Amino acid sequence: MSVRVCADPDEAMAGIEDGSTVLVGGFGMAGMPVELIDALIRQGATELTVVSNNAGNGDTGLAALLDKGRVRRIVCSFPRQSDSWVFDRLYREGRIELEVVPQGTLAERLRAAGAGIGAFYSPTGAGTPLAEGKETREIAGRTHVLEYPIKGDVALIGAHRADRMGNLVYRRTARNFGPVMATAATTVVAQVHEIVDIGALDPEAVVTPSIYVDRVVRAVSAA
Amino acid sequence: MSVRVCADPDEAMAGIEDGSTVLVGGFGMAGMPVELIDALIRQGATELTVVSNNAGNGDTGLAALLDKGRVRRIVCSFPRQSDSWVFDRLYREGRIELEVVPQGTLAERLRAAGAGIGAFYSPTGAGTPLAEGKETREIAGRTHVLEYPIKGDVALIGAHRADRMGNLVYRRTARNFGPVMATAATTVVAQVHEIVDIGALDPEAVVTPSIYVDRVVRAVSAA
Amino acid sequence: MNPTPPPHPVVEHLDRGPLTKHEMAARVARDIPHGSYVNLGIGQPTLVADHLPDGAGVVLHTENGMLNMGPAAQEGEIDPDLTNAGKIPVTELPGAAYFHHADSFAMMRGGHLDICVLGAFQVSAAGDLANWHTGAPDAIPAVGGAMDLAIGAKRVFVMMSLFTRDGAPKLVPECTYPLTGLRCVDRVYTDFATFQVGSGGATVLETFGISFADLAERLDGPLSRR
Amino acid sequence: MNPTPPPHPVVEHLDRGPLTKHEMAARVARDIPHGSYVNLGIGQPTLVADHLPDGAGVVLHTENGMLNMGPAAQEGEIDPDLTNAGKIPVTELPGAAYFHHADSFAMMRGGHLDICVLGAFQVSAAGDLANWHTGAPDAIPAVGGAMDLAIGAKRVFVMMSLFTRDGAPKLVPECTYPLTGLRCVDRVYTDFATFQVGSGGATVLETFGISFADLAERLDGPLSRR
Repeated sequence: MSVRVCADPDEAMAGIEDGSTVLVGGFGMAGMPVELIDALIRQGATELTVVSNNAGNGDTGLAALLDKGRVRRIVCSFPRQSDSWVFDRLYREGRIELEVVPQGTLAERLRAAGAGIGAFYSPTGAGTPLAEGKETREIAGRTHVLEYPIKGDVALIGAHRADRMGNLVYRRTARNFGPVMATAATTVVAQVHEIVDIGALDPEAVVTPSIYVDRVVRAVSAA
Repeated sequence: MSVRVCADPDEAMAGIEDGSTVLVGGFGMAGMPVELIDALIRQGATELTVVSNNAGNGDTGLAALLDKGRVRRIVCSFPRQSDSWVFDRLYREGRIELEVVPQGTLAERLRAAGAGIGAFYSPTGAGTPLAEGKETREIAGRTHVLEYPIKGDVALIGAHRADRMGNLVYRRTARNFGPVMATAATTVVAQVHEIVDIGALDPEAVVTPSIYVDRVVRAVSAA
Repeated sequence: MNPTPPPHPVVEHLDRGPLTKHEMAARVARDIPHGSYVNLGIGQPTLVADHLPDGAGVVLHTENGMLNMGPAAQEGEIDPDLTNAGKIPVTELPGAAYFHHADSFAMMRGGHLDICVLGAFQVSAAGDLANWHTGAPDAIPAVGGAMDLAIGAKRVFVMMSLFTRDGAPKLVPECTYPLTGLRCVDRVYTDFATFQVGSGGATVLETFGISFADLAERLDGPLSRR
Repeated sequence: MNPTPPPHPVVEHLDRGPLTKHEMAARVARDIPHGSYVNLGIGQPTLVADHLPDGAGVVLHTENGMLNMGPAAQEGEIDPDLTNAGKIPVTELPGAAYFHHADSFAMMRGGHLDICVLGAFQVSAAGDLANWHTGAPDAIPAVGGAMDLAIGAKRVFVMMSLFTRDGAPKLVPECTYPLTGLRCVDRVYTDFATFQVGSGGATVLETFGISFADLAERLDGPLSRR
């Protein structure tokens, strides 16, 4: 269905419910939808499951969402960073659940959700603690681990430009998880630096086609 | 390893062995690497397995390769077309094996080969004759069919432009199977309309990164 | 709990004959909401595009890797690199996007298309679809994207004549032709009637040039009326 | 059949001390063939880039979605949208390409990288790798892309000091730390020696500032010499 161009990030958070699974794009700060996360904090949804590569940095953005006690569970590849003190404290206090997933498996499980793949066998992690309890199968002489999709109720992603249909392009390594998460959630919200007219993006260079995008909002801090 | 810019399509066919599995790009004529197929005919490799969406049209290209008796087996989604008389005759004479694969499953099995996925569960085809004999599993209340990768020894694809590193861009719907097949074969040969200098392609718009491409050749018939 | 509202009666259009192909296409087009992402199958379903009003905001997908496909190319516009899934030259509308085959079918299989319109040999009352193979022993099997389209879209519409040339119904209690997909069809648009199919069986929504009673007589198996 | 050629003797560099970190990086760089596609892990392996000669034609991959990554960004070049996997600002070389995370890890898992250079806590003689978790019960687990890198590249090189600060060997008969990948490492470049590991066990290719005999004494388990 047609994209909604929202006036501000708060409008873009309409209807996000307590208990939702929220996919949050970004790798470090590149592609991190900071203004959407701030709006999600104001919106107030709680008991969230967050799926994101990291578990927040410093005291802002995802870390602030965690600090407010809104996140029950986080699924990520690399929670522990030099400035992940908010997550570290909550985890040590037993106030947040953690599922650690190898980064490529995280990306592929999100892709599977978006691509209608019921499950897939990956060699990543076979024989390691992260495969414990998972079904395995020998394929072509190699042990593979059965992995299931990760589907979001909402995805919050950062992109570079959107057109008024919702087509998205990204910039450099800020692309990272955005295009995959955009396929994997029921409601996809993109924060962009610029909204351009339909026809202004090169159809050969569109990375996320409009079909995946439900709401776009221009970042207030955009240059 | 670095790409080889070949002087002509014949040079690009070096080393293709009898019995190889050859992935052939294109959907109808869009993206069909006609000059590479002609060179493969001249090169003489036989007992081939060909993986391609269709089974040849008219009397040229893939149809000519079939007509010379070089193809033992073909894996495709849609062999029967109004002008697929060469395939039709060979098939009815029992001189070619056919594996029909749903088009999306064909694309996904090629992707799996390129992406190191050992196997995947797809809902496509469940309960139909094309799933007969295949392992199935109920996932989230839906029957899924277990599908295995299709890996090529060689991929022959058509693209629009290559740079001298082997990065590729495509044009419109001629993109089709090219980018997926480029990930799925040991040796990837691309026929392009134009070869440009390194740095001339927009890094945001490269569809097939150079890592996947082994040989490029400018089509003689290129405008 | 409110009581279930009384069902709308089936609408019987008895002042006219069955729908023509173009009328069927227009009928399907009427049920496509504004802003939908839609795939129109090869053959008759392609006609639906001609009946979408300007400003309907419908975005057409073609499984060979494109969104926002435009109408068939006219002379002078033909580009061999730009075709639809039937290999017919088409055009590009502003806001289009191109993608490769794995991404295109991921979009389909992942349930992102709102509606897919397909032709059919047979549809069962439960929504099973048979549209790829007549089952003739000497037929060369060729499935293309039919199975992916059948299971992928949020809603699958079938558009077909209700009877074969020999007069046999194509809406059937159980498909006898090889299946394309199980329990995947939502609506069936035919020349004589529009049906809802699925777990509740076949329900007639409206008829054209035939009464519900006569229709029920010409079809096998139970038939509800809305 | 020709007789097996006599093995090259292990080269013992006894006129010098063990390699410095930069010398280890240079040693790894020497073994990267012209035109290779390479991923350099976070930390020490990053130093290898400084020792690849101009014209080596080596293309660097960063798993956050880029090929042909350039050196670290200098002041004035910093772009928050362009970092490596360690979130350090980097630069772009001509011929670069960007892609999303699923495509980037498909490239790794699919075996398209020629070489990956990783740090390690422990490597076993059979090539098992432990580099993501010390096993300490209060450690917060964090794996990042380590497991994907370990199993994906055509050849996996480990670059590490041979002993912990306490003098315990990090090349071991069996890893005691939680594994990153099974039987995935090909070569181990350390300050004291370069090893081949795998199904044939650990083989010393060269030593630095230590004799083979002394090295064998300081390590547990059998050790072959080339």
